[in-house]
Amino acid sequence: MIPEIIIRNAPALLIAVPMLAAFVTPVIAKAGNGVMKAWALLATAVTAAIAGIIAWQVLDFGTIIYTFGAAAPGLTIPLDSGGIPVRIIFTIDAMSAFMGIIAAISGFAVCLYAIASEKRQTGQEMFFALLLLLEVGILGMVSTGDLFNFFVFLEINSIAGAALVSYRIRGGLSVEAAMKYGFVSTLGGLIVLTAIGLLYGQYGALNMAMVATRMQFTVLDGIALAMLVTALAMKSGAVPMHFWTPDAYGLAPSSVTAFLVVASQASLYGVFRIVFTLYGGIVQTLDWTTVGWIVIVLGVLSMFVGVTMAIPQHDVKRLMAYHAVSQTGYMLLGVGVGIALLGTASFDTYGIVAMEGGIFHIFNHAMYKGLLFLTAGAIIYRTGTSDLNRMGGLGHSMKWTMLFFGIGALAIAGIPPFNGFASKLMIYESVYLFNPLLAVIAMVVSILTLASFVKVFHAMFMGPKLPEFAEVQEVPAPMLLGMGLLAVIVVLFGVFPDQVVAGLVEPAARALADQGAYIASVLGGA
Amino acid sequence: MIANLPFIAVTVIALIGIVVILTRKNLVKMVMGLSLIEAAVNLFLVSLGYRNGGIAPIFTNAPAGEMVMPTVQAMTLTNIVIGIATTALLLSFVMLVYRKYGSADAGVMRRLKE
Amino acid sequence: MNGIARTLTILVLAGALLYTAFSLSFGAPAASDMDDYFIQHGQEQTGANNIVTAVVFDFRGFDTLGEATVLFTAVLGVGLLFRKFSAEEDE
Amino acid sequence: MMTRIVRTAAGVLFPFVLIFGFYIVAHGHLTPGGGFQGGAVIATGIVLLVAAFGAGEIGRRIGPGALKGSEALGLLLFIGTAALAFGFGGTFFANWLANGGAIFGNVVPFGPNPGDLNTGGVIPLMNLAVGIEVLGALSVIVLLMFKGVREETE
Repeated sequence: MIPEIIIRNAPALLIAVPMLAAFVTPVIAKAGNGVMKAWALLATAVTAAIAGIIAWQVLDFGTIIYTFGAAAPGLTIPLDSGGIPVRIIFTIDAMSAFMGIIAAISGFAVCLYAIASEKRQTGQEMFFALLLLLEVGILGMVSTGDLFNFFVFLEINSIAGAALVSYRIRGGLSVEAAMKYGFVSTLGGLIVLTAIGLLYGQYGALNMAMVATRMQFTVLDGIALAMLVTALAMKSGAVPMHFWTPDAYGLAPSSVTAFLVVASQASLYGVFRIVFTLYGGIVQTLDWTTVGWIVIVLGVLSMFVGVTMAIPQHDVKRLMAYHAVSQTGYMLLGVGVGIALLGTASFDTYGIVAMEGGIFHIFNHAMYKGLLFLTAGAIIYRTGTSDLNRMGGLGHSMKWTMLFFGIGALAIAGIPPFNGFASKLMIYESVYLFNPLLAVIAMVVSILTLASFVKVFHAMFMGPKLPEFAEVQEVPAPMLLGMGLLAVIVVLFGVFPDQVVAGLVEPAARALADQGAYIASVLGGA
Repeated sequence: MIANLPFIAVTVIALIGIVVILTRKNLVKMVMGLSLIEAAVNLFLVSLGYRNGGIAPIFTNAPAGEMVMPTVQAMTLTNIVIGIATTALLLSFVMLVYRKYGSADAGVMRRLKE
Repeated sequence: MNGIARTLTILVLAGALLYTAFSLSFGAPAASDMDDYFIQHGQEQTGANNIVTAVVFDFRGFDTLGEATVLFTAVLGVGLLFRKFSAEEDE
Repeated sequence: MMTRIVRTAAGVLFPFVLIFGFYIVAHGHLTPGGGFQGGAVIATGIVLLVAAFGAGEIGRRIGPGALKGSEALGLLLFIGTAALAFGFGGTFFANWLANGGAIFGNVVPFGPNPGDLNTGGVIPLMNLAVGIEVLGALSVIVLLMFKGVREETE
């Protein structure tokens, strides 16, 4: 059905297709704006299809290995090299495939939405090319098994993200936010590269599996771990390095913000990959409980600071941005509990559930937070304001948007039957067994989130129809379709959480926790 | 001490960059600080691959002798180009901030704080 | 950021960097098997005398594609900033 | 716009800069250099022209369209060369021309040698592609930033 050459080279095509599409987008735009948009949409659709093929292959046949430049994809170790990988290797295990699906779905929905939402802007060909490049960056970061390659894609991600944040100048405000985002990302990138240099200087390898097998955990490795985790946590917007998040999320075009959420989660994936895969083999020397608790404390702080900062906001996108910080805390909490229990007997009983909850929450957050940002963008598109105090009564004219916002708001607050409930329930249950206090904090934060979103819902949609918004209509169909796609996923994943967890999330969590399998898939059965 | 001079130079350059970023308010100077850190990282990478008495890993008319490590040089090359790209983008941001606010001082970037 | 936190940050970073500078040995890399492979086999496999180029374009060619993409991204970003705006655009 | 002396000197120097740049690109697999370095040299030549004649004049003469086109062309050549390996049963970025005996396909024995231009497989092609891309990209960035400065002072 699918040609063999595509299946064989799917990991390369996953990057090459959006990249190639981005390269020719400015050229294609000469044939007309509509052609260019169709082209961008087609590119994201094909990328999503390839991500789907990869996920299906990974879940059916195990980790996919792709060696760039070798005679065959599986030829990771040249015969004459004495057992070391020398080329760049993509190692797509269940976790990578999982992140790839998030990026692909979100990319497609955002592209669909942006077709209508950006139609009043100039420079659209550059906008869509950058959107595709941001997708390239995310997909590359989550697929690669090579440290330096990871850095290169991190930079693509950062630069494309920073450029997109400044898309609408807004009298300089967006440029200011983009400046902050770009500066922080570049600094983070340099810190990551220094850490990679430290690892390379000691072990002479860049492949993650190879470095993991050689890892001695010297003091320098500790410094490298601290640098990597700091820089990537900074880019993922966790407290205390969250200061750029509200600015960048709040001032980017809404379509971009929905995708920046995924870009931040790719950095979060980087944290997990580095802690589990790169440093996972040194259980004896590294105190995992301490590392786990550091992650947990960061998570709880993110949850709490995010939600308390969100409540007084009156700009709808800044408010949602602070909630994004808060939700990142849930992922850190879930996975942090998993890290703290790694290697103990409890890991297999509830540690893994906590990790699954955290990882499932990554997916859910990308979907419902993307949906919320898109609905906020829809309202700003029609009303021209993002100030909650000036909105009201929009429920009369924007029924679909109201519905989608309601779905997203209930999902973020963890109300059944939406997907946020499914993952939060897993986190509550397992974290309660680990430490009841943490579970209580998590629930309190959820209630505060609900309160905050009830307020927003009321401010935006309820009340009498305001005279200044008498002309307001529903947004164009592509925007509704983009939001609808995400809303359907939010509902479906909330209704059938068990199937999703068993099919996608559990393999991802197991793959992340099983460092031995990762190394064996690259280096052979060593 | 003296044997590790290149790494000490890396430390000094990186620290100058960090101090510039933390203490200066002018955005152009902050970007310059970032460029200094980047230069330090590049020097760090190249120094990692040096072998005593090594020659450049290029065989064209090469004298016999041990060669230094090529991977770090390739990484440095990549990072230099990435550095050009990020610096160009950040300086463009600074130009736009200057145009809109009439100043390139980080102090004017307070409009976002509420 | 106030003065004390700033000084503290600089001191911690200086300590970490100095420790790194003194614990790595210059001129004698700890592990170099991958680079030795490139030097030994690079010519035979890629036909290029310049091993750095062989690494850049063959062994790690994918990085170079990423790097070229970064440059392209920056050009798009700069172009986006200095584009001509239309009047009815929501800035 | 600089004085006549500078303009004449820039005009005389430019072809040499161009030739030197392409030399670096073409010999990337034999001597220090390659696509990025050579492309940067050529872009420097264009910056020299900009310094002598002013960005407006050069922008009109060369045109950002041509430079952006060269950038896109370079990238397409690069990714296309890499993707052609699929057709030869290799993976993305496999060197499908090396040691083939045809174009750039001469076999190189291990060890120092005087260098043969007809080696390297796809590496010279990729060097050329990257050279075209980098000269376009860097020139476009410089021209765009000059344009931004001009708008600012107006």
